[in-house]
Amino acid sequence: MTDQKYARDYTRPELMITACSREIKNGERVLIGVGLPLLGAMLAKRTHAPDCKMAYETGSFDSSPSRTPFSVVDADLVPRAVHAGQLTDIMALYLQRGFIDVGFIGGAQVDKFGNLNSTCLGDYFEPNVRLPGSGGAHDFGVFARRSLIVMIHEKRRFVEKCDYVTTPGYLNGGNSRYEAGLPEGTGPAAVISTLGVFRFSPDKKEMYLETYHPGVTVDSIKENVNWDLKISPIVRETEPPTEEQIRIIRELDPDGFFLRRGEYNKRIRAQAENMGWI
Amino acid sequence: MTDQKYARDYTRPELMITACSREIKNGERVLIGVGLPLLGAMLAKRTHAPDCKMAYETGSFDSSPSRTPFSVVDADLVPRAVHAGQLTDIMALYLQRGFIDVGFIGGAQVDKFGNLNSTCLGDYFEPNVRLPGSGGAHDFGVFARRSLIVMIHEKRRFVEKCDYVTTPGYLNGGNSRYEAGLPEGTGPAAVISTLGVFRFSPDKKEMYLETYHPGVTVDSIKENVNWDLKISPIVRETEPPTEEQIRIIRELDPDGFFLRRGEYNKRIRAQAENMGWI
Amino acid sequence: MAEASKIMTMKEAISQFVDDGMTVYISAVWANHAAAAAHEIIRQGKKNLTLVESSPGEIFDQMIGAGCVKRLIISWCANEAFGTSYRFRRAVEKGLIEVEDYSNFGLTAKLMAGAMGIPFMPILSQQGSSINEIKSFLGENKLKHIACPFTGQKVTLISGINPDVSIIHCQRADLEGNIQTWGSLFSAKWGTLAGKKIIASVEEVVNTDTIRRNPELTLAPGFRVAAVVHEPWGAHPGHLFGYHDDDRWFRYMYANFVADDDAKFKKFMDEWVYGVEDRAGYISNYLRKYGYKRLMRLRPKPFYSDPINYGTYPFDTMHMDIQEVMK
Amino acid sequence: MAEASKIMTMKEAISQFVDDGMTVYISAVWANHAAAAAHEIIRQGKKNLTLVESSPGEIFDQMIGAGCVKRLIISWCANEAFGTSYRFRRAVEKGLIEVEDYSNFGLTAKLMAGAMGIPFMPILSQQGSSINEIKSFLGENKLKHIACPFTGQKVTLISGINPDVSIIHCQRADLEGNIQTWGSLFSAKWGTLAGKKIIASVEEVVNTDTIRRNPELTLAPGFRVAAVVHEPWGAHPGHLFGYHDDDRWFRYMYANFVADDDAKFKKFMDEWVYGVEDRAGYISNYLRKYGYKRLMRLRPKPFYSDPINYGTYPFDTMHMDIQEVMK
Repeated sequence: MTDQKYARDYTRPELMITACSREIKNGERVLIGVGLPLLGAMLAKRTHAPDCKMAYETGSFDSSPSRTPFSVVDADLVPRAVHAGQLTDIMALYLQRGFIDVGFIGGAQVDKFGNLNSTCLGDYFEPNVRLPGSGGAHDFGVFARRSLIVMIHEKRRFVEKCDYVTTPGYLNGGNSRYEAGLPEGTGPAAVISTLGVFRFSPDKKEMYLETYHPGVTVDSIKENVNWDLKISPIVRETEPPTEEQIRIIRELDPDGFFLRRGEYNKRIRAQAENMGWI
Repeated sequence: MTDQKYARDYTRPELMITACSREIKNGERVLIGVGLPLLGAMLAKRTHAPDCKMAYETGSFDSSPSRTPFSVVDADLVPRAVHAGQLTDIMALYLQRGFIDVGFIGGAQVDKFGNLNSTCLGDYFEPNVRLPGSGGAHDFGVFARRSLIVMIHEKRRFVEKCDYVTTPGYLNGGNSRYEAGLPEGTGPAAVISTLGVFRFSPDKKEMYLETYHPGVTVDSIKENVNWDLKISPIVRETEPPTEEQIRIIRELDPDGFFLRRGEYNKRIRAQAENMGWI
Repeated sequence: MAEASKIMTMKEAISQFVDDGMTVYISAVWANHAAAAAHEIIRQGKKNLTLVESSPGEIFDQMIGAGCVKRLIISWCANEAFGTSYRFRRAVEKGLIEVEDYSNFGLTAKLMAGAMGIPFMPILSQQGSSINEIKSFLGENKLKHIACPFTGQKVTLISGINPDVSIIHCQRADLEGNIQTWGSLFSAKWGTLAGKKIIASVEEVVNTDTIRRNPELTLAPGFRVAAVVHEPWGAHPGHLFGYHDDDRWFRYMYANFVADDDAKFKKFMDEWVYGVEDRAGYISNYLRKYGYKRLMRLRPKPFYSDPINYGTYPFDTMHMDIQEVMK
Repeated sequence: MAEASKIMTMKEAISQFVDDGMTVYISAVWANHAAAAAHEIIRQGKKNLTLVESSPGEIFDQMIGAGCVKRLIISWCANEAFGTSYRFRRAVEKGLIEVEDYSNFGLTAKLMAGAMGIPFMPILSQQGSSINEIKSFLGENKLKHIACPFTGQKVTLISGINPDVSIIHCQRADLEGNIQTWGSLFSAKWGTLAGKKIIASVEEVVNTDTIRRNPELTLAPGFRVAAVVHEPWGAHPGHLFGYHDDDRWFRYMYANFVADDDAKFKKFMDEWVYGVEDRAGYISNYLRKYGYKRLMRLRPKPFYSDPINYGTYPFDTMHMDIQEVMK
């Protein structure tokens, strides 16, 4: 990077994006879902990982959109792509074959072995809350060499046991993921939450705290996890974004569609009401 | 057809082509292999079946070549085709789904239940003669609503039992084809040989003689079949080609590549020797 | 060419080919988004449909809200980056509709099996999850596991599906019903071809010569297609490659200010679905309300592929040689 | 773009990626016909290869005749309409090579399973035939039957295959190894993608912008491709869509006047394979012997596809609205 000076003024989501970005190595193939990880990957591509290639389950690979895609089905992800195919091309020919290095996933609940729930809260047949469902998350989590879990950190979301396992992490820990038939050399590599960055112990595959975000204490994180969270002996503060990273992130999201949604929402509502459309 | 007058001067292969052509109804979808059936289908399209559509296992569908294709992989079968895909498109999306009406196949041996051998003469592991193999023939014979078998008629080719069943016909006759799991409503509809046209009895599914070609006797056909061939009670002469059909066939094969191979071969050899290339 | 034209109105196509209680694939991801068809299904008050699609959004939400839907076979339902599919969410929470959940790969493999004419597709995901363990209305027919008879590894068999009818919006078709589409297809190829019947709405009706100049773009040949509906803007507010962008602003408003409020949802449906005759009426309303400039702003800047040379051979290179020899 | 170029000579590609005893897919149907690669394999005297392809012809015949081959996994082998593959036929009759026979669909399904990363592909053919009952060197790993756990019907499971290397000739590639092809592909897509490694010879090396203007034509992205060989006329005497016709006359001569005669076959191989350095040498010999006009006669008349508009969006249509509101 041309500018290693750390930024002083940044938001928590911006910090998370830089954390996502740093998980991507140059030249890796990255499967992207909706939201922050998309910005993280675009940031990586513009900084330390210019040769990373993004795959989208819609069927487009290594596209170079002329705007920030609002999602994986953005209409600008096909022109200038290296390949425009269909979901089964990406999921079978790339992902199931083991050619995807990194997959980003999220959910409403995560447990200590990195199992994720994005389907329902409460009983599946009588849910308190019905969530969207797997989409591609399950498949990313099964086949990607490293899956990266992005979470809003609330105590109710870091659970002892998920109400529904949409995307398998390390199941019951240890070797249980592979005993269940999931591919060797795959699994969650990190959890990037609004409070810190977590990894999984090599043996028990249990989530532990690696870094806490600036301004967050280890204790406040322990309090927001529904199990006795292990802490890395070398726990430290999450590396802050550089000024360059922040500049790029803000170029990528000029209107705050991703990062200042509340403010953004007010604007659209104002417009809609002005015009008498709602 | 504009001209129903029967031709007086025609060859046996030309007669067979008209017989192939007459098996195709207007609007049907026809899977074509190499050789005479290709001319038969092209003839049908130019006469009574203008809306029949030809599929090729190479992946092209309803093409309109500007020359007579010398085979199913002819380079002129893609320009102006309605669909250019791959083998699995034709074999799975069209054929396995049951959307192909007619499939033409051939072989070195056929038995009385329409089972075909195009793989080997003698034992598979120590063959007296190794033949090319199935190609698409097996699949056509399994899935096409009506498979049409085109044979050079020699006694050694009309056998009691095939040395190797490349393409299943009615297996052991009766219902055995369907009991073996092959799709209902499929199977051989006719055998068009150099001596006559044969069909299969509705119940026992045994081949019987329907028509003998002009100049051929029923007895000579019986003598050239290795089982006690049943004869249709209304056995009659094969309908000869019309003058129009013959005119079109000769337009389709101006040089005799398909229909006057011996003569054709002499020409090429002459050329090659002139030039000292062989 | 001599064949009967497949062209009809959406009203005719839906009333002829979609009946209450049917299983219907509707392309409802944001490219090839069959919105015009979904709205006509709502207007005709179809009931007890089982809808199939990998990752649908608004139009499934609206069909659910309008009471057309009994069951869903999906892997995801949301208005995407814009927000929650509230009608879907509430209907499931209230037990008004049943859901069978797969992953995107699992669901698309299910459609692929149907399209290919095989009773199942083997894949290596769905394992180690509740998707695998919890089965809804498909019961034991959802999926099964076997030990691979060759490798011994655990393989998931996803049961195939052939919807009674599959519906898609694409770029163009001819009168024979040869339909062509381009862009990234998500699950739409397998979903469309899995159908026992296919309804396609298109931006443009072209002649067969146009189809035949790009044979690589053909999604389904005419014999597979029951109806072609000429329905420009049929994907709005989704996008269609080469024709228009997502109407993000429209979708954002729906997701954030309409979908979660019963009264506002009713008002929206009255205005945009029940209140119009057809897609032309829908677009007329859009123009009246938001103006032509806003609609035109959805048009893309051109990005054209290069023409590719297939080559053609008016005569046989070998036969030419022979002619020479014979001279 | 910053990545290392994949371009190398055929000599380098074959010696680096093809070893004795390997299982190799070579595109040997007459489009995408990888003749230049096959001849280099012969020149380098590779041995004990297991070759895989659905319906190969001359080049398999020649590799067999040259003693490179131990086993074949095929559904057909002949010089097509031109005549018998005599080297193949004699070698099998003499017991010099082993064959595992499938149908074209079965063989292609085998490659498709490999390409997709699943251990088998279910199909409904191969049944009721000797293909199903007689198993050669693959033994019980050739195929298996199960009763469908959903429908009860009899299903054939074709074991998947991942060749050590897959080799194809196509129209174009860029330095990164993104390869593109068009026309009808027969088994070449699945055969190529099934490979653990991929070698592609191409008519033209283009820049990545050209690839990116036709993303629908990409057969394999660069990360799947180990080597790109710039080898014009690499498919001769087969054809390549848009570039040249089959050299029917050449193929006819080989099939009818050469292949069946040991002395003539040896003479042919000495002249066209062993006697030349590489494909450029082969074409030089062709020009010397038959002349430029004959070669050029194989070029097609142009038949170009229409360019299609993918559309591009330099800015977000919603954000524009906001800018206006904020003014």
